[in-house]
Amino acid sequence: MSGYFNDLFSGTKSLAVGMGITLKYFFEPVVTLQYPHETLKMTPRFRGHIDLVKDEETGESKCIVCGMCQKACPSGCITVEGEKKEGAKKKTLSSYTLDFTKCSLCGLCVENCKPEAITFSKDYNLAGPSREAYVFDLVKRMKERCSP
Amino acid sequence: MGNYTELLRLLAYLVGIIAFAALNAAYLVWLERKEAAHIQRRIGPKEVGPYGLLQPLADGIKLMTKQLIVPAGADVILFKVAPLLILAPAIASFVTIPFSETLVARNINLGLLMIFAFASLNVMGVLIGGWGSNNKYAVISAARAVSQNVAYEIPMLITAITMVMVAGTMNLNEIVMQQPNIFKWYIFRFTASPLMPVAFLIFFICSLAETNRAPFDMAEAESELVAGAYTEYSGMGFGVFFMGEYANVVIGCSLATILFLGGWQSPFGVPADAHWSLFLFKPGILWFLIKLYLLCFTVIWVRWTYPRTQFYGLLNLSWKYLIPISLFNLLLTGAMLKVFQS
Amino acid sequence: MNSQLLYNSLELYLVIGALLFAIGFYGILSGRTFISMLISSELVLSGASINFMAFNRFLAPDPTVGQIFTLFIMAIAAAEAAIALSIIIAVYRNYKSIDTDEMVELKG
Amino acid sequence: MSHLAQTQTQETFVLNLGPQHPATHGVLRVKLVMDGEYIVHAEPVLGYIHRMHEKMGENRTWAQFMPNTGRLDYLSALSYNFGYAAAVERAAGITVPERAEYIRVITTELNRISSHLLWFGAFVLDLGGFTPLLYAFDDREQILDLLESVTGSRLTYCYFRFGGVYNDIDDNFVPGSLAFIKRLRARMPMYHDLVTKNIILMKRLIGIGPISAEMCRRYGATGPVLRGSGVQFDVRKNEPYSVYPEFNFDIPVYHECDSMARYMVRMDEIEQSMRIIEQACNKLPEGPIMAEKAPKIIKPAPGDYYFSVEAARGSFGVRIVSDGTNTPYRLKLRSPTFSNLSLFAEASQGMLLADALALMGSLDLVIPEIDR
Amino acid sequence: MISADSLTELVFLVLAGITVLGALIATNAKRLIRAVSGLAVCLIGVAGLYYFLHSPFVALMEMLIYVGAVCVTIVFAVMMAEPFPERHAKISPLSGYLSFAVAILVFVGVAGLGVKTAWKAAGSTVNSGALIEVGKSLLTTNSMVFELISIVLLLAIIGSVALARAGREK
Repeated sequence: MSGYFNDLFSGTKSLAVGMGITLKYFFEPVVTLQYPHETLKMTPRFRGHIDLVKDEETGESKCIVCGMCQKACPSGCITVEGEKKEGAKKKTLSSYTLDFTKCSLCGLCVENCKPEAITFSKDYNLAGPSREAYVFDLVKRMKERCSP
Repeated sequence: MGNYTELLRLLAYLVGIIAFAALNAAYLVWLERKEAAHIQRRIGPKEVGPYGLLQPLADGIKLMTKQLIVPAGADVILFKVAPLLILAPAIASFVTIPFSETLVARNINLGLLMIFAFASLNVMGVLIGGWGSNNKYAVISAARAVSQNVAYEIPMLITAITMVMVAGTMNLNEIVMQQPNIFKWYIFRFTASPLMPVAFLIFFICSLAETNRAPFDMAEAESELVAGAYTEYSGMGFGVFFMGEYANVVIGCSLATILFLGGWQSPFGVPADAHWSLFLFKPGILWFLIKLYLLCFTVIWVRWTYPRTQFYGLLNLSWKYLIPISLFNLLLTGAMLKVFQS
Repeated sequence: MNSQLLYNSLELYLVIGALLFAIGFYGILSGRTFISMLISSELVLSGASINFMAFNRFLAPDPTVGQIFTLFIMAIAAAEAAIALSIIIAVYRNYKSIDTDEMVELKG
Repeated sequence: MSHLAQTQTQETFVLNLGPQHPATHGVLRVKLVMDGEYIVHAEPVLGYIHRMHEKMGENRTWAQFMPNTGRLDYLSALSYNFGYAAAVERAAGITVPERAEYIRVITTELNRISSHLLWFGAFVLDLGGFTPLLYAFDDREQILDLLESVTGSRLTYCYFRFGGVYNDIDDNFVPGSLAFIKRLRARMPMYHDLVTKNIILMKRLIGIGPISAEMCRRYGATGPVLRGSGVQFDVRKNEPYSVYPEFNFDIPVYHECDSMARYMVRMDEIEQSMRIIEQACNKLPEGPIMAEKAPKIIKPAPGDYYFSVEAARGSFGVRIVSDGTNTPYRLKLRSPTFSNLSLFAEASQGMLLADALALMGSLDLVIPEIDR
Repeated sequence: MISADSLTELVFLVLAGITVLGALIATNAKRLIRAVSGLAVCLIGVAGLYYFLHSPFVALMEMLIYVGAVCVTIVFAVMMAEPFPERHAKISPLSGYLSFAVAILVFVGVAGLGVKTAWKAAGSTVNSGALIEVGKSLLTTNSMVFELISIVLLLAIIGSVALARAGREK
């Protein structure tokens, strides 16, 4: 019999405590970010999709078309093409395509890039109307980014 | 001519009641979302209108424009009638609820009984809807709803009978008249029974269970039965179910207000010569709505605090705690009334 | 009191009562399953109740006796339904059928 | 009404729980044979998100498989990174510098806490309480912020490399972790008041869903499920790896074998992980974060290697068979929840539907990990 | 023009119609669930008739007990025991006609008796529908029956629990 009342009172008390906690939080300020109106700044190491880095001296990409990123990529989403201009010693980059639909944002390409020609973009609001919108031409993106 | 005014009066009340029920359903959803959000430290609806106040409108338009899907193998007539079976009795119950001294559609002598009689139709709605939609989750949900309602109708009715014994009438307006100020509210009427607050609690718990509200929402337990009896309903079929649910919550809270919290009476009482404070004390509807919505707030608050009960826990609570205590209270009240009033 | 009105004529109530009774009777005779027979018997009881209430309203000197009788009929009907249904379910568990004609064994 | 056709011969019907169902947390389908609300027989049906991770491993270089490991159990991805990296390191004979090991331990334990917090919320959600989920998310968010600042990602970290970690922790990380632990320590009593001590929850968990130690042994269940059955087994203690032996922490064990025991094990593990992080943060040595002798292209000597770590859900084992080339010959992943789920069929027999779902919640299933 | 009387008349006729219609559905529906729904409709109609007979209390009790309890119990039983797939309630034509004829006969007999008899109205005793009188009568004149009914209900509860348990254990 004492167990019965004990159950009753401890149970009621536990319920009341719960109500108290939620009421306390009811009056506390909200912690959420009002997303479309406010946005977060991404941390410096944020791994978005990749972008080409511009060489400040030449105004061109730092890429030496070694193809290491292409080889390192587990999903095969990078296609690098270069051409050897006449008179030049090294190949220069002609196109750098990222198929973002396959990319898993692992960062192995950036890690394997010797000349640090690629970096992570800070874009995270990626939305597009079609699959094709996710095949990025990174050379074009680099040019757009640099010409304000 | 008297006939016509009577007819018009009836019509006006009918329209008023339906509008009240619909508005309540819409804005209780808003309140529920807002309150849940703030309990969880979010903001909740805020885009449509100031503070998201037009959100229910947007929701309503969305529900109305959605296609009504009748699942294959369903019993079409029963499937379509079921939502109405939940809403119609609730609206009918509003007829006898006194919003203020004069604002009551039909001041029926058996008002309390009438509400219980109509509330008992509710189960039929869930049952038929669940059975008619040819879905196993819905059938399980219907079975749960019935056992739950049967189990909780008993303590609820016993408590209601206790209140009728104390009040000596089933006319809701007269019950309110007997509680002119806060000390005479039945919840604090210790001369009738020292267990009155407990009786209020029991009544409140039972009305939660009767209206399938959390933590007793086992009939629509979303993590177990998807949406229970409402699984197959889309668009306005679901909307009407929803309106009925909220209308029932309002009825339950109104009844608790009337039986225990003095209905439309001001907690301070109305002094006989209080002209200056007419606005503060007199408008009964204001007090009624304040009490009503405070109870609704509590209902929602409870929902967002507790996990769902399990079936045996529910029946245990009813049979081991609520029924014995309410029976004891009935006996005690009877004895106390005999001692103090004769 | 306007006795010309339909709802004030005893005969109409009696006819409705008789109709319910007859429909229920037909249902009991033609019903195939226990449950449909139970439903029909509820109709029969309702028909009888209407008669009681009508007589109570129009003829009886004591205004309560008919009402009380109807209340008793309700209580009996509820008890009957509970018992009948538990029998049905028990039978169903044993024989997996609620069809009356298949209950040959029960004829014993 | 053909769905109840079986009633003619049997009083049972088949209820299809999933593949889309709010309680299965992913695309798991459970075929339940029910008698009313009682479960007569349960049969988990897998494979709805099978992605052939093991086969993918055989077609990639050792390093390229690393991102996949984070996608097995996306809630505690670092444990899986850890298991795979350590297995390959064992095969290739690479020793990891101490600082890197410490960083691994800190991040993994943070990840374990975040996983348990999410489980806590989801479990209470299964039981019908919505609010604790968002409180838990609030705390979990702090961990994700910390981990994001270090690894650059919030869920699929892919942070470990053979021989160390991808990059060093930033200056804010250690104070941030300690501050977070302080915050969570203050929040834990709230969780216990709101949820653990709640009478409704206690009634739903105590004595429900018993799983005996013997049953765990038969199915190979590990982790909190096993520890909730009274067996003191934790890979971190029983087969110590990395720098775990240097820390002072307990293994919570409960002998009740019910859902409440599993719940309590996880709640206590959060406390223990906090202890480990505290100690590791205080003892964090300076030094390199990558092994200097780590080869650029990994080619482990031919052989058969196994390594297991304690992930948030149990013992995660990686078995690799190398033929000396730059791709694995065979890669076998032993995922803990697969065993934990296997036992659901037997454990749920004769239970009520709602209780079975509480049991399922207490097993802490992550479906992609089961399907691999 | 509508008068209040004719409106009431209309409501009455609708209720009577509902009653009969519900009864017909209850006996003729092919599916049991519809039969029960028909019964519920019929009983709501009956409750309305009671209201017209100046007994709102009995009318409300009718709804509370019959619709809210008896019908729900029957639906519950249907859910547990209905044969699936439902077989049509086939009935041999002969016995169908026979029961129909018998039912007609019963109706004609009873209704004829009701209409033909010159009922002697007890003029002054119009039922006031007062609840107090019903209560008093229950505790004085009819107290014996009141006690008996409680025993019947108790027995019914015990009996049905016993029956249901026995079935379960098998």
